[in-house]
Amino acid sequence: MSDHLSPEEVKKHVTIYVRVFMALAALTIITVAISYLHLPILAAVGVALLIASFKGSLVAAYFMHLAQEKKIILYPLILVFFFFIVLLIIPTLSRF
Amino acid sequence: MSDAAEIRFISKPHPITGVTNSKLGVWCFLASEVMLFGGLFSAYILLRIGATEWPHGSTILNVPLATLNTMILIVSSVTMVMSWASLALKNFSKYRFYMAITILLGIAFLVVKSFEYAHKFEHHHYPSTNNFYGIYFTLTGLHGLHVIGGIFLNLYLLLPGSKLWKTNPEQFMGRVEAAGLYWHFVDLVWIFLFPTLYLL
Amino acid sequence: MTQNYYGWGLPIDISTHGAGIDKLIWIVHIAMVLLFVGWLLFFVYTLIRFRERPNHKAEHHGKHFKLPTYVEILVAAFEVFLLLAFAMPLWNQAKNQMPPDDKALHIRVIAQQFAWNIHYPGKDGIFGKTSPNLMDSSNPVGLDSSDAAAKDDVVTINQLNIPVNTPVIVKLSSKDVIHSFTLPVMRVKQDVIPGQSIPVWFQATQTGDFEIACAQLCGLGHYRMRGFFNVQTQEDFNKWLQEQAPK
Amino acid sequence: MSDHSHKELPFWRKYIFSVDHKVIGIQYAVTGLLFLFFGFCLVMLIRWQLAYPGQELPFIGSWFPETQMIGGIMLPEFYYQLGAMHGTIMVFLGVVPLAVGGFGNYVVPLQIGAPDMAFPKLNMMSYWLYFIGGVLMLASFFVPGGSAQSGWTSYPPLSVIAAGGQTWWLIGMAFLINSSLLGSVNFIVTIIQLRAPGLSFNRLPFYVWAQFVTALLLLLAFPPLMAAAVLQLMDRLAGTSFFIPTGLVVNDAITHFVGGGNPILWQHLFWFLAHPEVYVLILPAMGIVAEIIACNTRKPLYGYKALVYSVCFVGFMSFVVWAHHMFLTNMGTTMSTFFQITTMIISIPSIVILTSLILSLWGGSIRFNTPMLFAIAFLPMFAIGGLTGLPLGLAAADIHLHDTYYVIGHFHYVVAPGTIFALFAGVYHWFPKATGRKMSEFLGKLHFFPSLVLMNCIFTPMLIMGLAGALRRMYDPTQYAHAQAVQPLNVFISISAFCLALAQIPFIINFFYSIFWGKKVDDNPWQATTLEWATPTPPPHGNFLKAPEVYRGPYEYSVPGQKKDFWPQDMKGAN
Repeated sequence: MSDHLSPEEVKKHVTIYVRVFMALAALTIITVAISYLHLPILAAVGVALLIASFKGSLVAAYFMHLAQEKKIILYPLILVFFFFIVLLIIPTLSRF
Repeated sequence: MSDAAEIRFISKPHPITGVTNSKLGVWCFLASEVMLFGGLFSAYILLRIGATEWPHGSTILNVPLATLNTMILIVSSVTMVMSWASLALKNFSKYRFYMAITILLGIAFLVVKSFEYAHKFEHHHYPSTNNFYGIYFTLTGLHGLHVIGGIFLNLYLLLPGSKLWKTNPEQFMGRVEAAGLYWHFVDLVWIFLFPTLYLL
Repeated sequence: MTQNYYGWGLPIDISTHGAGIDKLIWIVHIAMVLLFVGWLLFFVYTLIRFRERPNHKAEHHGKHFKLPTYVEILVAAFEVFLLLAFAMPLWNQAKNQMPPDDKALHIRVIAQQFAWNIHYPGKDGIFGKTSPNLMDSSNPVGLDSSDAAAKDDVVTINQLNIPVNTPVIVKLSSKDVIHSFTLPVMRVKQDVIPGQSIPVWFQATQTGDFEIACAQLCGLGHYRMRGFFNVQTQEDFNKWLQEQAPK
Repeated sequence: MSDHSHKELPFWRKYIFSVDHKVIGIQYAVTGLLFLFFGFCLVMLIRWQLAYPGQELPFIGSWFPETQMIGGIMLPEFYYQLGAMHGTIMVFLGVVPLAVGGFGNYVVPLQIGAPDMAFPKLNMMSYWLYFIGGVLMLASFFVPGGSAQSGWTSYPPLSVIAAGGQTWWLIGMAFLINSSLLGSVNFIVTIIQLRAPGLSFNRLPFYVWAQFVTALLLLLAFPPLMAAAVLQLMDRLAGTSFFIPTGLVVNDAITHFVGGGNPILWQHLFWFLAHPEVYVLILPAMGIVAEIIACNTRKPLYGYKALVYSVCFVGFMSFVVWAHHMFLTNMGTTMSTFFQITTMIISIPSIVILTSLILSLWGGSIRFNTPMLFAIAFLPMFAIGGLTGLPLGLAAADIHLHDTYYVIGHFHYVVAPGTIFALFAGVYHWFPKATGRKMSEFLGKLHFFPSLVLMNCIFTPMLIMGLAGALRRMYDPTQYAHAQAVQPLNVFISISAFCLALAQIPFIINFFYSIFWGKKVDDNPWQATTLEWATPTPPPHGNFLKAPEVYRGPYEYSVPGQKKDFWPQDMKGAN
């Protein structure tokens, strides 16, 4: 990512950063607002995690430049994502 | 000495992989961090579905304060990435400005957090009070440690470490980017911690 | 006397379900030994035939072997066979095919550092209420004496008696740490986890005096957490239970 | 970046806080060997107690304080401390640092033609974090209540209510985890980025592949244990109840914990690490063995590609088999079926690796020098270790065998005559590179043959004891009637273990003698092809005089039409 950006490209990036920031701020307010609606627990969890995942992807894709990142970085992350899911499945294991 | 003893790809990316050593290293480190917080989130889920009663975060935690903290971290992420962009534009003084703001925001986050903690302790709510407080203090505490680590890292890059800009700007930019990746990751963790602990 | 039960092989099996487990262990071991011996012969032959010596040169382009692929497929098939024919049905039998509640003798076992508290429901067949708050050395399972169902309950320490040829369901729980309830002759082993109540079932086919062992490190006294496990005739068992009943 | 003025470096920068991967590698290896020796001493105390329970320890019994032995008779407290620390020290402080930290650090950069690791300072930090972790573990023997005594697995609630040493154990583990994190990041980046020109992934020596997969395992499997360690520390120090269920009654008194936690959570997080950890122990060993076999048969490895695919597949699968350690924790049929299937699947690539290694012998011209003897002995020993895993991986057979000596015999076959033999092979093989001198062949054989026999005298009887139902972690193994029948085996095992200790004396003598007076050798004494032999001996700071370039695969031995029977990777044109 860091290799040889022209000033124009950097400026383009900066506009993206500002937009992403606005999106993140808006989403934060939305998720807090929704929490005051006291949705049923499953819906609340779903909505909150959906918004959080979306915010997280924005940060990862634009601030962390994953959207334009090299394959060598993306491949291990896919692996990690898989193992992360395996970890999150643990709590349900004892039920089967 | 011959170039045989030179470690390559410190400042210039590898022609095939397209990344520098530090960038790949930081991503590996972050992968490991994902698994660390994954383990803790897993613990959270297990404790919660196993619990007979689980308090709703918003009833006992201070949501407005945490929302403020979320905003602080998001802004600090923006300033962090701006400091990197300033370097890309070869504007060193702007870099220092944004980096300083990032550090101040990090400290602000910790100050707000400490108010929250103090408030809990005043009401005799400790990690041992129940598992909600236990996991709350553990997760936010560990996250707080990461913030402290990030602040020290950024302080180094703001003050003594910035000398490198004069001798090897490319490598310095790589370092700032690496620190940025870490800082954004800390922000990212908070983005998930905030709804899980405070809103659900 | 114990010499009859235990030797250098598997301990004697007196359970109705244990034969399958033993058969599985034997089949696996015979296959393992066959595979290993065959492998070892080939190994030693190779070492001797291809040792370094004058006028012997290594071949760069080695022979391509087909046999290993077949052996690997065979091993995989054998593993599938073991899973389908033994491991899965046996596990299913242990977990899901509990004897019907009304036919079985129900016993609670409450483990603690370092003893097995055995709780029989008594004549009424109903366990009295228990509570952790009531547990002390004279009332190891925390039996609530105000509960009518508790009046005839029998509690013993380290003494598990069961009638022969009767299915038994044991509900395992622990007061403190993780233990593991082990009846070697019964091919029963189950971790006892605090905060959970875990059922196991078994049925004895012969009488005799055996032992309960703890298989999970549970503290400094782990090695002496030994209980007695007596399988009796139905009459002897009834008599014994009568003697133990609170007067 | 690299420090060109190394000549003027003071002693402490050159040998103690060095950033040179070779010095760090040797530091790791020596520390690891010392810990292996110490861990072996611990187990000999255990073996005395198991063979002669309640009898006075001869000669040295009176040296121990009253908290450990009274009149030379071991206390249960001390026995369980020894047990827990033997496991911890052998796995986390002995084998892994030697295999990954020692050989990995020393050999990997050389084999890929790199001047150093990608992050030399992190490398130094990794060693010193490991060192602090080790010191904490050792120091814990002297805290009130003694060291950790809840087994190397530290299952709660026992470990939460245990004496003070457990806290030291957890903090020590935190240091070790961070050390291996830094190490693994370093390995991954080094292997991906710093390979010499021409050294593509399919020309990589198998050992580097094994280290690469190992580093990935360390990177991703350790953090969940870190999470678990943090939670257990909170339970111990802050009074939380993450692993403590409601209504815990210890010694007839209700505990101060509010409860609501789950002790099984620890087991999941622990084994999520500890199963991949098994492969962390075994993969570098396989790599070492592969290198030595290729070199000493004077022919290429059989099925290099199959080996590489298998090692990657094993690494991946090792993340989804962990719960086969937990069949008896009230697991239902679905989960047990899933984990039995994954366990059976993971056995297949292991068989492929073993088969490829033995078929590599076919058609060779086998030199039976000491490293080769240890390397080929690894094969049958690992085969036994692997085969005995089969009944343990079948849940129904595990009912009888779980937590018996069968388990002990099984995993020791994998790591003791397996991995540790491979590590010895590595020491004998790479010793000339590090010192410029060969170790004595005579003493080496005097070390090898008794060790091979005695290792089997120790671990085969354990399998028999396990079948008879003898349980592990027994301070007094004669308590149970079913274990009394096999007690004579315990005596036999213990005597074999003491003899095994004697059999290591030739190695110790050989090691120190050869450093100073061993036969001097040139840069490539084994006539091997890989890049580590293309450097001066011992390699200087920066390793290569001229940046190497690679023209061919790693094992070009006995190529038809070549003058010599080895064709080094960096040799331009024919030889």
